[in-house]
Amino acid sequence: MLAQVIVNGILTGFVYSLVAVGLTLTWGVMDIINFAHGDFLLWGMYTAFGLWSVFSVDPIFSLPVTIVLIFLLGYLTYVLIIRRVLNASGLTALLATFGFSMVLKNIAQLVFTANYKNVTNTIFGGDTIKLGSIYIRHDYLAAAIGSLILSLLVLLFINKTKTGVAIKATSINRSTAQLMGINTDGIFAFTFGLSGACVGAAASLMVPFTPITPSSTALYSILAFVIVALGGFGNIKGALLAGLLVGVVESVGGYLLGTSFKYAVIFMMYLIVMQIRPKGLFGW
Amino acid sequence: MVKINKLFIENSFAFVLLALFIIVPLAVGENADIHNIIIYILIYALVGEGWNLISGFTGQTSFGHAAYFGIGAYTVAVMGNKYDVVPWVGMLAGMLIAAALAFLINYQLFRLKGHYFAIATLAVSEILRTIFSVWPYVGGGDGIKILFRPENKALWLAIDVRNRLPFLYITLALFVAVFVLCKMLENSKMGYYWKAIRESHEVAEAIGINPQNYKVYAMMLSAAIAAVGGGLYVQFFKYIDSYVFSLDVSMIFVLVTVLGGIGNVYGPIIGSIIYYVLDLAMRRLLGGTASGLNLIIFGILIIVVVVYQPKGIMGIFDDIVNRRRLRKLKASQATTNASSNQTGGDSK
Amino acid sequence: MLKVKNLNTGYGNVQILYDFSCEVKPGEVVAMVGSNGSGKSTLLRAISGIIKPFSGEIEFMGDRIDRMPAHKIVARGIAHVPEGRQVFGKLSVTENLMMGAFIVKEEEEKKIRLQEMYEVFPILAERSKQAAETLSGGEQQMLAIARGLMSSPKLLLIDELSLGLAPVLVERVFEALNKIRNKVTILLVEQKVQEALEFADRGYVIQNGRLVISGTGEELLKSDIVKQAYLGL
Amino acid sequence: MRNIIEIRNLTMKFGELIANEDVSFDIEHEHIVSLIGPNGAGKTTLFNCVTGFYKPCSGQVTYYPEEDNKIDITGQPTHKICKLGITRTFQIVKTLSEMTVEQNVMAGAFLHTNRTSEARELARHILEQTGLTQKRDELGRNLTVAERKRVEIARALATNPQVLMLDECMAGLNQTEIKDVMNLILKLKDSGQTLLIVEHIMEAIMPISDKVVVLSSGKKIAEGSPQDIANNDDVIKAYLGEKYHAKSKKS
Repeated sequence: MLAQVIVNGILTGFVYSLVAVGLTLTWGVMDIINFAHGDFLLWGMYTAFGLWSVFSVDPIFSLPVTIVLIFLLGYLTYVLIIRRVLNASGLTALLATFGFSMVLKNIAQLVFTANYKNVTNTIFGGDTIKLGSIYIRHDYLAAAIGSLILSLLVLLFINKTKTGVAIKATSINRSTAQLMGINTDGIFAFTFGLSGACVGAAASLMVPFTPITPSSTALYSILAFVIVALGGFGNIKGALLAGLLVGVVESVGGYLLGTSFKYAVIFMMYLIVMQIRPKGLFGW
Repeated sequence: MVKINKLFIENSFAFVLLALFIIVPLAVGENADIHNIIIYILIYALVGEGWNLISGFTGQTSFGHAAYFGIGAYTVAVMGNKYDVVPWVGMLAGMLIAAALAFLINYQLFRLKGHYFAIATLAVSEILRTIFSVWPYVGGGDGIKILFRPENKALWLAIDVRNRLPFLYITLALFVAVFVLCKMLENSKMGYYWKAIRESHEVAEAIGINPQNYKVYAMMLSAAIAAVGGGLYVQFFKYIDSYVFSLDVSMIFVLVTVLGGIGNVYGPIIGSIIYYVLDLAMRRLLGGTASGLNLIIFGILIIVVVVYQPKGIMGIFDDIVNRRRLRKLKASQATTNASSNQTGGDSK
Repeated sequence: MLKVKNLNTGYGNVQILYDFSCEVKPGEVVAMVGSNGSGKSTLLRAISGIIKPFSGEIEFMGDRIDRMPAHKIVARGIAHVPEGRQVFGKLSVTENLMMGAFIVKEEEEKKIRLQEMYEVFPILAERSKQAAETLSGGEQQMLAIARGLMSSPKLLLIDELSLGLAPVLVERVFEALNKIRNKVTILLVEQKVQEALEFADRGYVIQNGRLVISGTGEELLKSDIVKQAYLGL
Repeated sequence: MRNIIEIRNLTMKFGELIANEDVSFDIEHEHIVSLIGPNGAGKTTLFNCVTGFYKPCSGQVTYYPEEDNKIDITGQPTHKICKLGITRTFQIVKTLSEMTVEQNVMAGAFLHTNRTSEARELARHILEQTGLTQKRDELGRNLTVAERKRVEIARALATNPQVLMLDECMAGLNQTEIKDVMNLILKLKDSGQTLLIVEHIMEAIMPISDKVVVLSSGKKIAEGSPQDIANNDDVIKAYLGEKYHAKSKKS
């Protein structure tokens, strides 16, 4: 039974990782706390739901659409809002994203109402694989594998491509990056878009097994905050591993102490870990 | 006499505000809606002042002040309901418990810096939320409804629902007390030390400040103030559940303070006024229906305010004062040598 | 090559430079000397587009550049080695250099330049895989210069070459600069007046944001203003 | 003449990197002792060890606030060391940027008083002494580098230290400004202050120091009067360079 619980935790953990990788890009790299991150996820999920309910597109095929759309949402968030508060204190930007979060959430409520929406009968839905005594649902597995691949792609992108290294350089020293001929404004806009793309992808991967309502994604925001801090701000590898850890701790904690405690266990773990490593598990 | 005059002139802004808060509730007559709004403004401004001590003056951002707000609220509710304790005493107890909790938790947590600390404060309030949502003693998931017992005058202000004025003025008095305390602290050794820590940890240590201790002092005071706000809130709202520990609640204190001007004693009250007046205006204009259209516009307004005034509303005043000072400086340099320009206090 | 005409600029509403004009001709080494806070660095920041002029013109190779964003100015052939070195600490030496060549499109071209830099600054080749923050102050300064050269600039701006370096390292950095002076035009901002003017072809002296005197390095070293104010003679 | 600080066999490592190795020297009461050496020689690390920012791996720092009062300050927290009478400035100036010059200095002045008015009085006195009165109401972030360095010194002075430790307080200043700081340092010495100075600018250091200690690669390679140091072959090779040596001989 415990093995089953751990496997479940790992599978959710990979999805958490992807959401957190998106957040660590904007928070760690740009030092902007994006309170609308969870609402990006929400809109990704509603997009997938809309495509499924109107055009019967399976979420796995709407993945590219949500990636592109939420990339654009992130990009626009930067261009319309973040750019204008970039030089003010960090809390100012936070306030702006908080306002934007209100806007996104309430538009969603206006359009989709507060009722729970479910995407059913998906390609991977329902079926399970049996490995010994462990059952693995196809849709969970697909979400986990998809998330892992995408997280690794982002990691590779940041470390190996010219634009990726430019993102790192810009995060270290913006004005010097400008002197290298890097269009830092464009880099920031792209980073915000990339952050959106991560949650957009996570949204499509999650909808087969996650009911949607305007307030359902706030929790993912909070979990992503914790994961990003746990992994060390701006550390993509850290976010990936910390996401996995949080998934497992949540699952095991819930199993041992009851589901109402599963999040408390995560927060407790954060407090304890940070006493030992005050800059995160994998912080520089 | 001269001294008193100076007190009035230097703080004229505060006195104008105070006069407004005394007169407006009377002027609007028995308009319960406006009275309610004013009470909200004052409660959140009061907690905002507390949040400002630790996050504005001392520079340690807290995303978890709901923890202390909630403790204050639950203490008043539990003591009042179960043991018929007067809210005054309940609030005092709430302050002490909140301060003690702040000490116990934060002495350890202050090893963390910046965002790592902010997330830790969030973690603390989320843990409290879980505990309070399952703890039968505090009502568990059902929360606590403040009981009406007219024969028991213990819950003094919960009695008359129609007349909010006495409660409003008590809230105002408590806010003024907190405001004056914060203003005095700002100009004391404590305030200077807090700001030094905010600006540079290393400098603070190098000039003989123990940052750990002073941060804990700020947090304890801040927590106690938040608890007072919670105590007032629960008497006013008459119901409390574990939602009070959520990030949404913590964020209101952050919002009103940053909106008004962080690190400025006027920030929380100005921000709170703007926040609730906008909120009220939106609801009046668009109706409080479930559509949430008012919240959409409200969100846009927050963005607009922040984008155009990133230093908060008080930033506008600062700009005006600075510009006037510069002009004065230039003028005095033009006429005489700058030597005569030695007046002017350090009121900032 | 570079013409600055009646430049007024500063930060926010604080004006730093007043009505400043100067000129750099192709192939020259020009030194801007003056005390700290006199506006030398501000001039460089205005040229490279980090700050915008209040008024005045900056012309490079015949085109106005004073309203261009910084990254476009780099593409026109101006590289700026900022004050305090400002290497990307967490990136490796190679990555730092590659960032210097950010505007270069061809990968082959970049690799050739990288090799060139390693030849001019052998110490950087030794440390190519190390994170820049682990380099010593002198090595970081070399890296900053090499990074500036990676874009094959027509004009290299260097801010406070010797700041915070031990005397023996200042010598070494000047030696390194000597190796490249034939390849690129240099505008140098420096506090060490003696060394800078000995090294440069021409110099300008700035005081309180205003041009005081200009001339060849030798002339300036002999001038009374420079002797009194900066050399302490 | 008595010693006010004795550093004995101080060693500081960061992982593999040895920043200070077995360094010993004394700081004499009411003297100016200068610490020089190439970048990365471990000067700032040594500063940090003496002022408690780092806890040295081994060795001892002893402080004699009075003739027969001996305190072991090795690894004590910085704020405690400051209260005992040893204050430092920072190589990279750390002006409290959202506070005015006067508030910067007052923050230091509160060490020995709890009253705002007394702290202000003391701060104004020190502002006068350091020539900052004109800039009193300016915010820290609006100051030039030279002014920041001055505020740095004034703030440290406000804690009324017995020993003042200055970390590159002249880097980035012009000749005139350096002369001002040199005069200020000499004035402080005359008023009974003991100073430990880290600096690169030989022209400034040599004339005012009573003793010079040279570090290289974490080790002490020489100690002596400025004249001795200027002619010491090891020091020339590791730090000053032939050119400086030749130049200083000429003049």
